[in-house]
Amino acid sequence: MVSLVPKSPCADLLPLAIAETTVSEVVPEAITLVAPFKGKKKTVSDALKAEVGVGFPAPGRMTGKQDARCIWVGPEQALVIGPAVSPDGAAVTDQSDGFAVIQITGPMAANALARLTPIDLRRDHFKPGHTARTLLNHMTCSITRLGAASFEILVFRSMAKTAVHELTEALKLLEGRAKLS
Amino acid sequence: MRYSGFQIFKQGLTGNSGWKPVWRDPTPKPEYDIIIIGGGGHGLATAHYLAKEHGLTNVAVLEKGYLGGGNVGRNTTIVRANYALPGNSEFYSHSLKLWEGLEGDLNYNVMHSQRGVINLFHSDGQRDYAARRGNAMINQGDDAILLDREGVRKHLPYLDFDNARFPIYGGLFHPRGGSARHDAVAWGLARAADSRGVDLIQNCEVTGIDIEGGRVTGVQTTRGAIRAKKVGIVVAGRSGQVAAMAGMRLPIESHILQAFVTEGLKPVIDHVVTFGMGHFYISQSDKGGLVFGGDLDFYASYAARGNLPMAEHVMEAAMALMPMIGKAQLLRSWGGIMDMTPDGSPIIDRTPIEGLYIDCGWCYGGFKAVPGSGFAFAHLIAQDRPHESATKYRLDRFRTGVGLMDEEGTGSQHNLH
Amino acid sequence: MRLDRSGGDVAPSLSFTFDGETVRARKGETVAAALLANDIRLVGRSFKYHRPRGIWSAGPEEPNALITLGRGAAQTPNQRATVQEVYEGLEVSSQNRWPSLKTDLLSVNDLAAPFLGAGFYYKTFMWPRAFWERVYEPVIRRAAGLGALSGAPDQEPYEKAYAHCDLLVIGSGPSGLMAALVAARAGSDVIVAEQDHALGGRLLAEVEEIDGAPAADWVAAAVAELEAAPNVRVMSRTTVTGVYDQGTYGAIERTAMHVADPGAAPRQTFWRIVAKASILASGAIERGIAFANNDRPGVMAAGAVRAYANRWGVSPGKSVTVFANNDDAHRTARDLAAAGVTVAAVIDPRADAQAIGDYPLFSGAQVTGTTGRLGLTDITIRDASGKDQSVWTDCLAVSGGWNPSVHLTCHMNGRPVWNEDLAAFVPAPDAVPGLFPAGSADGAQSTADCLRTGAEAAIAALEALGQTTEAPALPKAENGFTGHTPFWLVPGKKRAWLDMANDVTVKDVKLAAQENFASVEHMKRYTTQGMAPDQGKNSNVAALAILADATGRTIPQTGTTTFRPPFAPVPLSAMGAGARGKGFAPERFTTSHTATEDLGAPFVEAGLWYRPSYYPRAGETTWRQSCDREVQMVRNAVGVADVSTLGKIDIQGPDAAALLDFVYTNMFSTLKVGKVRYGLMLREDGHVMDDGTTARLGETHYVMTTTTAAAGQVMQHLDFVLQALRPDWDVRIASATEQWAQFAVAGPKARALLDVVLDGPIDWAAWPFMSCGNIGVAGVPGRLFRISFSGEEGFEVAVPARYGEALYRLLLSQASVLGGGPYGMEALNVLRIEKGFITHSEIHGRVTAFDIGMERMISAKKDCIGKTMAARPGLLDPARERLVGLKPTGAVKELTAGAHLFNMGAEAVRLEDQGYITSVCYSPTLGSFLGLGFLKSGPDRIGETVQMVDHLRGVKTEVEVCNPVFFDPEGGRMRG
Amino acid sequence: MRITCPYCGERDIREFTYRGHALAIARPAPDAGEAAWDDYLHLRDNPAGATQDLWHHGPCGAWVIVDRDTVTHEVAGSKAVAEVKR
Repeated sequence: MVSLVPKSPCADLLPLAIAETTVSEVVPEAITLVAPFKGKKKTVSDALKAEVGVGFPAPGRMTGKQDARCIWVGPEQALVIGPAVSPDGAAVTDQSDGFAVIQITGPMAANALARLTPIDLRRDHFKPGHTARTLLNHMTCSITRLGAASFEILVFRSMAKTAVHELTEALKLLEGRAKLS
Repeated sequence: MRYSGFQIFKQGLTGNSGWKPVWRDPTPKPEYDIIIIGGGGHGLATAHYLAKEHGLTNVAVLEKGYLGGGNVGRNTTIVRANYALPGNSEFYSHSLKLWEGLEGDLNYNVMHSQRGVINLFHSDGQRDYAARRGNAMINQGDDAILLDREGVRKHLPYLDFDNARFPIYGGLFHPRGGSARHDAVAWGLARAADSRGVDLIQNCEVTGIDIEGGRVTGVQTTRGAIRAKKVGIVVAGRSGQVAAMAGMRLPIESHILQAFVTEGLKPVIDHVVTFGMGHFYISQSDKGGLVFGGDLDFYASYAARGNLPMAEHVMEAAMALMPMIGKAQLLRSWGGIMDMTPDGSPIIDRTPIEGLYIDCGWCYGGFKAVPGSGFAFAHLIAQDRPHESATKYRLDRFRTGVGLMDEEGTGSQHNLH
Repeated sequence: MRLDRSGGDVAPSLSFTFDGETVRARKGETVAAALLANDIRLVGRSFKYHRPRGIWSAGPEEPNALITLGRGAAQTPNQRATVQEVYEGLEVSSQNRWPSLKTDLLSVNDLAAPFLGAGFYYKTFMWPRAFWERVYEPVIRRAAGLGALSGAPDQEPYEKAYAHCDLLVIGSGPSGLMAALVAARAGSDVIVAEQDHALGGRLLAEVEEIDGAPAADWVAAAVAELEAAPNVRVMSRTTVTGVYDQGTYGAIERTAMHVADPGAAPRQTFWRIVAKASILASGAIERGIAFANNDRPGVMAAGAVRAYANRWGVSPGKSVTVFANNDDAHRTARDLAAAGVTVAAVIDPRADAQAIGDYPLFSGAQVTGTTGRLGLTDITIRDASGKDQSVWTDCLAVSGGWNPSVHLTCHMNGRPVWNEDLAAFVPAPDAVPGLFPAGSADGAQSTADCLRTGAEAAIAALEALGQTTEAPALPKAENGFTGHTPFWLVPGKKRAWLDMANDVTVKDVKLAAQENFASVEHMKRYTTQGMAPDQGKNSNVAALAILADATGRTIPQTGTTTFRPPFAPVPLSAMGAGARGKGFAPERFTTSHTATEDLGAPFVEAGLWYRPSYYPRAGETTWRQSCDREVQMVRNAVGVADVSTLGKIDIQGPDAAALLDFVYTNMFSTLKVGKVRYGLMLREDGHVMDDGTTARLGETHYVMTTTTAAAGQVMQHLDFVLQALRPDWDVRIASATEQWAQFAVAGPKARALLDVVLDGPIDWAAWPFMSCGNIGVAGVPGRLFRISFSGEEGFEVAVPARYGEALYRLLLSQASVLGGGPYGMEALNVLRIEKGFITHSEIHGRVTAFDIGMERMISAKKDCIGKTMAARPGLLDPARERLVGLKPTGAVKELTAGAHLFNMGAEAVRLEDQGYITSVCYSPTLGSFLGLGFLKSGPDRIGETVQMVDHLRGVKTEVEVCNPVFFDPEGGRMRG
Repeated sequence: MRITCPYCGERDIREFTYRGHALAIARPAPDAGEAAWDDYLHLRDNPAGATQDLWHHGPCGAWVIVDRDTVTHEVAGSKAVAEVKR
């Protein structure tokens, strides 16, 4: 019996570090898209709390922590990142392999993202726990602020290489800029 | 006054004091045989051909601003006849023939330059469609050459052939295509129409269309009421408003198209080049500016100015296709108001109101159509039947589904053409 | 020449070259300052007449001193010498001259000027017709243009970035600094954008005191405060170039244009700044006066002369004269005299003008002419009594007053308003929502006014943002030098320049009026005034005044042309940063990409995806050989293809079936669980949008497959239907395209291959054609669909994408044992044409279900998107071009896609056109070329012979019209 | 231009795609007749001034009705289509 060897979306691409800023891949246990059916949001939120301890988030928000978190990704849609979930009352779609999950952390993280995303990343506008569906240059993505200088970016798996390229280029230019006298 | 090199020499020796006004500033008469609403390229061309082809000179062109102030004065000046579908094919072919005689016809140098248009393609599928289109052009009696990658390289060695995101497979070359000086077209037509007796009335905005018993009788304007036996509406992006004066709703949504020009540069681009994957087209003007554009801004607007994302997209397409122009500097950008139809093709037709005619829906292809549209619209107004080059530009085709001309194949959403 | 100033001036420490000659310069200087310091006045040649030109201004509005930087691929044309900072080793070249700047052959144009007036080219070059493209135009093109591109790709780094703030302050002169200070102290989030490398604006160029100390001290303190404030971001070398809707601003930062070795830093950065409010403190631009030969090197803007003297310690001349209609310009004489420069004369047309220092003043006088071939040597002064006298001078400082920099207020169609007192246009109120003009941009005349209006604008802006701020104590500052009388031109017969950049003279504007190009837009377009690199910043108002005079109207009656973005030129490489090469669009890779690369397969672009074209094997020299082999491999053994790029949409919910019935023409509510059905999707206008198979995985769970090209469009369409048309339905949709790696396994040995790979044993009887279900794939939970796009017994096997590469490699290794292997897009295309299966080559957006013979798939039992409009009479005309199969029967056995069809014996012209070919292939299975195409009344003409003509490729043949399903029309192979 | 997505807040228009006039949400009945369908798909008031149009916020998937002025580009407000149609 043969067995299939898994490969993560950024396996050949990450981690990397430029200008004291690191870009790394996170491979969660599972990513599950949870979309409550009509009138079932509360039920689903309760079920999620029971299953993994995080409630269904409000638009633009993340609930939970690193090991089990739930990020809003669209009207009536959230991704549970962590253990697999299957709450009743929701359309549940396994997306564990659908996204590249990239974290960027360090002094240039916010500046690098400000090269690529049109959203307002200022600290008091986009706080830890805030999340946004937006663009990473020409790609749709999800960006979540994890900490003062740490962000998590989700892009479609097939675009992992482009996403890493964009982040790398942004960081290199920032590094070059920092070296100007 | 006839223009020529000799005239320039003569006037130059006498202090250039002998040059005459290019057009009069007539006071509107109480009545005309024909009123053309709109003094843009198409309106002026209609007036010119009414006078020249049909001997109708008791004609007024009413322009709310200045002559040639609409899209004829803000476009990327491309002239071509390279359409795939019947209806468009014969129309643009006829228009190009008129272009080829326009300078002699008008005694005005509109700088029509047949420098060749090359439409690039980037996949086998695009090549096949380019071939279908090119064959349609030859079926129509126009010219087309299918270039492979090396053929394109010979003409356009400066394109990115090595590392392009969408590699160049080849191009459809239309040698008779080219460009012209846009303002000169309007001025030359205006001068010619004026010289035959047409009244060109500027700063005269039409505020109402008079209809009695289902028949048009004249117009209300900011300079008073003017009676007319026939009225033609040729107002491009403003078609919706003017048609509404006659109680009509049109299959048109007005959108913004931006265009761009760089500072003057020594010659680098000889042809008109279009980049299918990037919705980008470029040529270099005789003054040296690179003139280029892209897609619509995509939302309904009358603002005649664009937004940044599309401008950036156009610059990105430029850098992707021909990175050698990176150090050129954008000098000016502007926006025109495009009268978009559900199939991307125009309308030259009668309306349900007797004596009222409409010429609209040129989307962003109106410049090259200027003489053809004027010729066909003049014919329609004068003879009350369509010219053979424009029989398919029917107002009711969307309702009936007969003879749709959706060159892009994007369907009945106005902004997608 | 350099002035010998006490204080901080350092000796020139670096050198650069100008047309190959070494020039010594100080760090921080502009090229213009350094050239003037070295007594170089001749910098370029004019656009049309190739007149010698020097430096007019000290800022980005410079019309004359355009230079080229660098060489080779780094060659950068049309840079302003008045903006570019010097650095060690900088190479500067002059432009638009041949063979040299001093001896330019095309300066012969200047002699022919009487024949080259405004618009002369519209009146000639018409005969003989063919000469335009061949003779006249090439000559004109070569003569036109300014600098030259190198022709090499621009490979230097550039970037684009976003910034957000509460208040954007545009400009950092006294009003900008004051506004920024007020907002910063109020705790507002502020960005200050300044085009110069140093903040301070005119305060850097004037000798003034603020609060009893040199203005520069106040500037330094203000800058220090702003730079220290955590809520302020100072962006120097950054010019705001455009104003867009809802507080969006474009800006260009010359990030690393001032350093010799920029390394990896972006040369320039294009910013998109989003601000809740902004202060327009962009200052004013000095205007000239039109008089005979006022364009010579050495004739300069008076304020610029002060800037060179006061800021850089450079005098543009040894003997300076001033010609001005205002008090402000008298400061030029005062400052230069104080610096020890000879001031030969101040000529002021105002009879009551007063001197403010020790210099010879000619009040009520005018400058009527200049001399000096390559640079100014003398001017002629006509004094109040009408007597002419010549004065030796190498620098004439000219001022006709100041024009507020209203440009940005025009970007949203605002029309500036004529202010008679100022004799200038000022911003229209509320021209841009949220933009508050201040300082001289709003017509303020003195430093004191600038400081006051800057503070007021900031307070107003903050109030608009809901923040109340106390008015600050204003610093005490200069409040004089405001007297002026409008004065546009000195009458005369010789040419007097208005638009130096485009060589437009007073005569040209008058000629335009004479020829009735009386609208200001007509004048501009006819003369080209205002269309040069400075976009009329220096000349618009004067030209307008002259046009108004020539047409007997006032300036407000005459109106203005408008300013449009960008305010300052932006390199395409900055605004298009990141798009070179592969950066133009995201790249999408399948999980099998690496394995496919390992096999040497060339890739083709499919939308944003890359898919393999074919898999060459040893001995194969053409793609056709590989393709033929792959087709036969699928027909005789088994082939494997990655089909993951097709869109997969997960559809769940009680109303999932209703949604599918509504978006597809055919029924899906009747589909049984565990089954797959082909569906046809229309646009609402009745034309085909897409097609694909949809599987029912559970009672309320479907997975829809779209074509690769239409995946995004279909997803958006479903979103639209659910949100906008049927929000009552309880359905949730999700794109699952990326979750699954999916492979087609097709051929007589498909089962044999799957037997090895799937967790078995498999009861194949339970997997009839068009069935689907969950299944273990090498120990991993996967899905199996029995569907076929090849006409063979076929399956698609899907696993979570992390296993995609491993499964692909496994399938290939096991396939090879069975005589099978991978097949690419070319073979896939042949297989589907043999079967008459359509792709977007056929459903190209203009075809209906009727056209492709699928009208019966539009269910009569229900409504669906597109059904009503598909029934329009024009879309059901039997004579429409409809899908047929085509086979060559003539002497030429080839078909070409894009060829047109004609009846036998008909001429190949439009009126005879019967249709066209959309897809062709060589079928190794049937040993013939096959084609799919659209033919008028096609299905009624099966068996007929028509001609195919491809003019472009020179192919002409006879073809037989046949059923589009060429191979196994009964479908027995597929059903197994 | 910036548009407010009812879920995500104010965003750059580069995140949106435009569909056309908001009348697109009022699909006629299948038997509404030729004129009603012609109105729905083709004919437009095309106002120079206040209009309502439909935009799709691609990143989050929401369809949004935007009150907008076609002359000034002023955006007066926006709401989720799903809310309007509820």
